[in-house]
Amino acid sequence: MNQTVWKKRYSFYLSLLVLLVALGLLFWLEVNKSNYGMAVSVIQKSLVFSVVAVSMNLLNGFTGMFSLGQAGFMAIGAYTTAILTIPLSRVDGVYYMKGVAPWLKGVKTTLSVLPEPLLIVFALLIGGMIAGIFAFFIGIPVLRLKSDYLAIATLGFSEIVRAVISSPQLDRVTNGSYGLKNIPGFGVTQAGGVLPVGAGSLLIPFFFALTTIAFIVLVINSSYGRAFKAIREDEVAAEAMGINLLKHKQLAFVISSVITAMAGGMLAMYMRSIEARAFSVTLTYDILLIVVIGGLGSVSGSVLGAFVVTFAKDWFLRFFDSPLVIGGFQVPFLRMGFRMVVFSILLMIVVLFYRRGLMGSSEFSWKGIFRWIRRKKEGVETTKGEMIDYPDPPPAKPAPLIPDPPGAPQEGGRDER
Amino acid sequence: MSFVTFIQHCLTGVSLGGAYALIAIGYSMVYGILLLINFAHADIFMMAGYFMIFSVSSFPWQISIPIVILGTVVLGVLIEKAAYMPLRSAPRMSIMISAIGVSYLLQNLATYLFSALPQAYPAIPPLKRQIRIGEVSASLVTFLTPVLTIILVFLLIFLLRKTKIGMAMRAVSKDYDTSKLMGIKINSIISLTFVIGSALAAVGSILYFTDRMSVTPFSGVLPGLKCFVAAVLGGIGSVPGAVIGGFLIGLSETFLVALGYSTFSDAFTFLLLILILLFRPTGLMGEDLQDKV
Amino acid sequence: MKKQYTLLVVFTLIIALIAGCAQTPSAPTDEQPSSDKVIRIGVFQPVTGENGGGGFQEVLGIRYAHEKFPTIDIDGETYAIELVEVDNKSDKTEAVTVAANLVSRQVSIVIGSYGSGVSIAAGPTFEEAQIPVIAPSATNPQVTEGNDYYFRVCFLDPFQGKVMATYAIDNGATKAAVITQLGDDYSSGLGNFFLKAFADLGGEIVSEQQFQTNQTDFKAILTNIKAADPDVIFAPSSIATAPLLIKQARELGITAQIMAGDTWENQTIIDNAGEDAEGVAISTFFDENDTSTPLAGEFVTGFKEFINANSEYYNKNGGDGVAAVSALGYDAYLTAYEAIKAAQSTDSVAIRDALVGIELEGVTGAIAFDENGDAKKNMAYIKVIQGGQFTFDKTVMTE
Amino acid sequence: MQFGGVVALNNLTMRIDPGEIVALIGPNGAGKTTAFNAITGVYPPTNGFVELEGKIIQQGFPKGKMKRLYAGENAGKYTKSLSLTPDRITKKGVARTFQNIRLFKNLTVFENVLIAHHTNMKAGVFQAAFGMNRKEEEDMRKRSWELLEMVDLSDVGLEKADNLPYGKQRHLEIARALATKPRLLLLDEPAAGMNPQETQEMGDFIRDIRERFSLTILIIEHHMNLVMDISDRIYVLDFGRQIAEGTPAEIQKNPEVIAAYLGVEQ
Repeated sequence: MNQTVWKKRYSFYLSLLVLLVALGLLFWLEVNKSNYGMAVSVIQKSLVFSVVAVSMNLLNGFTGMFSLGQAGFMAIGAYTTAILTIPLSRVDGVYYMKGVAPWLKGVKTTLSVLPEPLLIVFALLIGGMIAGIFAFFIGIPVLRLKSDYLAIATLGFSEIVRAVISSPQLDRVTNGSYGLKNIPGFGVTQAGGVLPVGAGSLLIPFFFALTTIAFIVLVINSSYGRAFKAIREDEVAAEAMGINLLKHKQLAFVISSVITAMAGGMLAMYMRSIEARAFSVTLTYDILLIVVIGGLGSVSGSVLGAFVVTFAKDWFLRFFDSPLVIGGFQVPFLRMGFRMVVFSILLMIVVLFYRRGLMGSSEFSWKGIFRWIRRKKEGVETTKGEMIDYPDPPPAKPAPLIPDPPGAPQEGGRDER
Repeated sequence: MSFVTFIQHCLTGVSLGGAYALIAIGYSMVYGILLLINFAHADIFMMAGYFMIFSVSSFPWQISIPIVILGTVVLGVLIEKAAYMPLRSAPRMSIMISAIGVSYLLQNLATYLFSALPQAYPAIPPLKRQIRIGEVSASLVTFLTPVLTIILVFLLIFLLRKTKIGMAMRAVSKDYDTSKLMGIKINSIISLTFVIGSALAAVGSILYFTDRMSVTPFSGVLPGLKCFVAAVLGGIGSVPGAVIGGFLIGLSETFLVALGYSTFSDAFTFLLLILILLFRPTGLMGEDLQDKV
Repeated sequence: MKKQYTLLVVFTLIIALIAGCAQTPSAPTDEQPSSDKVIRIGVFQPVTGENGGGGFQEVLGIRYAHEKFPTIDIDGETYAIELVEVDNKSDKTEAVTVAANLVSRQVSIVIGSYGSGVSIAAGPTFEEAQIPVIAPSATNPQVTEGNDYYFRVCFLDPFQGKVMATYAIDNGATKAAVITQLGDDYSSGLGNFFLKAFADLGGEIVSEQQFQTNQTDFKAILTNIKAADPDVIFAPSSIATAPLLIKQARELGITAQIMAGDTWENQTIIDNAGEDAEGVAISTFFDENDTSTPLAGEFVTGFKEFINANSEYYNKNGGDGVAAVSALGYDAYLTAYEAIKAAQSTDSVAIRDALVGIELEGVTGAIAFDENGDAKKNMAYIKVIQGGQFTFDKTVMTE
Repeated sequence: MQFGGVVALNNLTMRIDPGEIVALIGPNGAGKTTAFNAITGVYPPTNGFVELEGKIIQQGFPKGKMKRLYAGENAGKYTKSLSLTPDRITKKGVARTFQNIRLFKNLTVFENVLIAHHTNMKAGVFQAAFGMNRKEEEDMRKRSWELLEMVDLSDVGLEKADNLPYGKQRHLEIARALATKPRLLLLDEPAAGMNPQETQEMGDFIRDIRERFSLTILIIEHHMNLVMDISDRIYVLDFGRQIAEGTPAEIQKNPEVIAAYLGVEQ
């Protein structure tokens, strides 16, 4: 008992320490980002993707629903954010072809009283809300059906969104085919402020990501989270336990979509200029790749996956795509597109042989790490990390000091055929 | 729109529908048996396109066609053995992810091997022959596609209804586990399903691409999605359903474009899907199956 | 068992990462900052992806220029000019990352990119880093609009649209149809400008059609166009879609002349579309047979030698023809060169200020920038495909 | 109760009084489980109704094809069909277990039970997420542990449900059902695949919980001696038809039953 408590406090301090270190690192990177532009932009991207991955995991990993609508919801978020945050002075330049719809201009003028940071947060929230509403209405017909219908329907939905956004009929709102630019980035954009232009370009997305992911984690650890898992494990039994399937699936779907949309808004801020084409099915697949490699049903896995995959894809493994000669020897295969081949093969390996991904369905926790290390010393096999912290047993009975990790799912398990 | 234009559109729509139907059957059959959306099917179809390009470069088209069909079938079965068979006992979701993985792999592989730029699809002389009926003009393939589709479908239905194998296949799709108990060799049946599906996809791709003259690594994606919708629309697991669905989608799409709503031609397809799911989840010709509690 | 796989996957990743770190420097485009006697010019181009072909032709122009002017004198000291080439893969998301990459490698000025989309995407990154960029062939107004650090040495889409409209009218066309690609700013933009110009010049737009990205079947829209029976079809679109459009149009028995913008000046279109491509007209920035200025003639001969000297260049260029974008690439480099000379410094801001007032004679005509940073150009070349060749037809001037 | 052409359950009329243990027996495929599904709303009845404490909870009337099949027989007797989804039924105090154990395999034993409390939770998702219902949550956890105590599973409370031995899994399933605070408990072959001694224990267990939670129990079981031992009354099904009803003693004597059932078994 006391040991558990002690461990808890212990890991709390550790996490705090790590957080501070991370912050310090980010701050340092930001101060001299002129030399580390690459690192900065890759980290930003990873942060955005980790949010999307986690929210996708909430559906696919925790509730056992297979949704492929991410790209669509991201598009909604991205466009809402972009439209609302493009500085009023730049608007006419952006809508250079058809001009901006007067009502929209009106809305923007009224909004322009808000200071930019507030405006951005507001825009993100609105984007999330719209996505949420859409999710709710799609959910009604689709969630009654088998999970794979959900997959194809959401996939369809994201295609529809793309088509609608780039349709000439919406030229004066979404600027149709011409895309949107001059979207404020993460950093402080008004020059002449106290801070230099571009300050916070890392810390701001970091906090966005932190809050959104924290929210999802809280939901997962709450009673509702347990209900989601129950549905994942066995719908019939869950229903027999009095869990209203439709309501809870709906809930998970909406939450996930809202967060995804907000991440989409962040992506828009990262890209600074967006077009409908960027939100194609491939985007969804890239995120799926992250989730699967990270481990279905593990939040920390998704975050880890987001960073590993993005770093590898956008930075370290770049050389895969350019012919490379070492000492007169032409390395074979290295040629445009090889990188993606490697990644898809990696995906297949994970799916076929190593279905648990990096983290399986277990979560990172100091306790886990320590046990892992200790076991390593003792040479005992064990899983990395362990389940979310244990429920405290009743004071009556002494709790087992360090219970075995109940995390790891065995083959099969999830939803029955 | 003038009568001629109307006819021209009908022609386009029907031939497009024919190609769709052939692909849709593949989805429908696989889903019927494995309850799996074979996302890779669209890319098998795409690969068939590339096979044609390469075989024609070294053989005359008469020989190439069988080669292409063979190659596609091999690819299809290979995928089944490599990516789906190991996951038989696994949860549905992993199989579906595996399917997506394969499609992702095939696309990237194609991009890597053949570059993202479109490759010109070889013109098969007799198929490309221009035919003019009054104002209406189109190449032979446009007329041929629907006809060929119908013929193939009838052959397939015959196979399913009249032969022992066909019976086995229908048994498996009705009740997987029981038919296993009945001593049906599940795996060979499944492989056979993939053989048929892929072969049809190959034929479909020849017709489709001859009409469109170029292949890119992504030219499978949209047709694929639409064909799955067609399969659902017709009632997943039912061959005639898939065909009807295929033609419906092909026609509706063409006419939407014709009426100037090209923006929404794709969107419409999926709207259709959601509507079906809402009002008749079992599709036009499918019957619903409840899983045992 | 599982354990092994864990190790396997983690291992592969780690190896990959290490390899990445280790290899990146030795990758061709990746020299680390070394001596201070070097000034870096970033080359921000798509060498792969949708616009890979054109992008590479542009790079060729730049490389040739670099070969001709490899060093520069800044207050007495001779600096070696070093090209830092990155590939934006004709992809917007990618573009942002590689732009950041260029910034972090301390280039003084950047040349790029082929394709307006990527240029627009990367614009803010460069602007924030206060590094000037010269776009050789990005014709979309948005590229330089509201960005003090983006310049361009080519004409703009509104101009190009007007040019093609004028050309059509001059050839006696009265009815035009326009096909544009949804979700593609270049295609839709140019299409619209043509639309306006053609109408202003008294022509009639009989049909407007759009198609989806990745769409390969244009029968339906072409059927509509056939019904409208136009004299010309203006179909600005990517190199990928061009041959399909052309062939399917002819298959439906459409005889109207097909016209497009600068992107279509690419051999692959002719290769794919075969004799159907005959008679297709395009507007472009430069023509190798127009040796009116000695500079141009000199460039053409020199460039041809440069191409023929290297088989890879020769193949990727599709022969030793001189693509307009190559000429523009050359001009862009020249402009950058002059600007550095004028600024007498490696400081990007100083160079930017020098660019504003720069004036020079390029192979594609005189170059001077207006307040937007766009080159003031008033002439375009029209080429028509004849006998499987892009052959010079005429030049068109407009105000 | 009817699936397509198959009539799975026909003319079953049962009445269960508070506090009773009633058994439902019959050869395989007699429609016992179907009866459970009809009661809990997994498949709403095609024709007929289920009444709980005077309130109708399931009610189907023939429509479409069925109407013809049921011509005459209380056709159009009901104006509308009513079928509560399983979760609603559970909320109304009817809990069940499953023939093929359906535990939440990858969750801990404790969580399995804890989930059952979710349905009576007041807090909305936000309150729950931000721990504004700490009191409620604590309470749920406490009660869950207490329940595990009672069915002495608390020592394996943090085990993964899937790792429990078969017998314990059966117990856990019942415990999980109990956690929903039912008044009527439906047990589907609780002793399936158990040896005589385990079966004995299961019998005691069932009696025990009946007392402690003052339950009414409807049980499907093949172990005759268990059935005869614990049940107050027995209904016998054969091919979806109800062929007998009565006390264990009566049933054992009933020739029809012996013919249809026991005869077959022994």
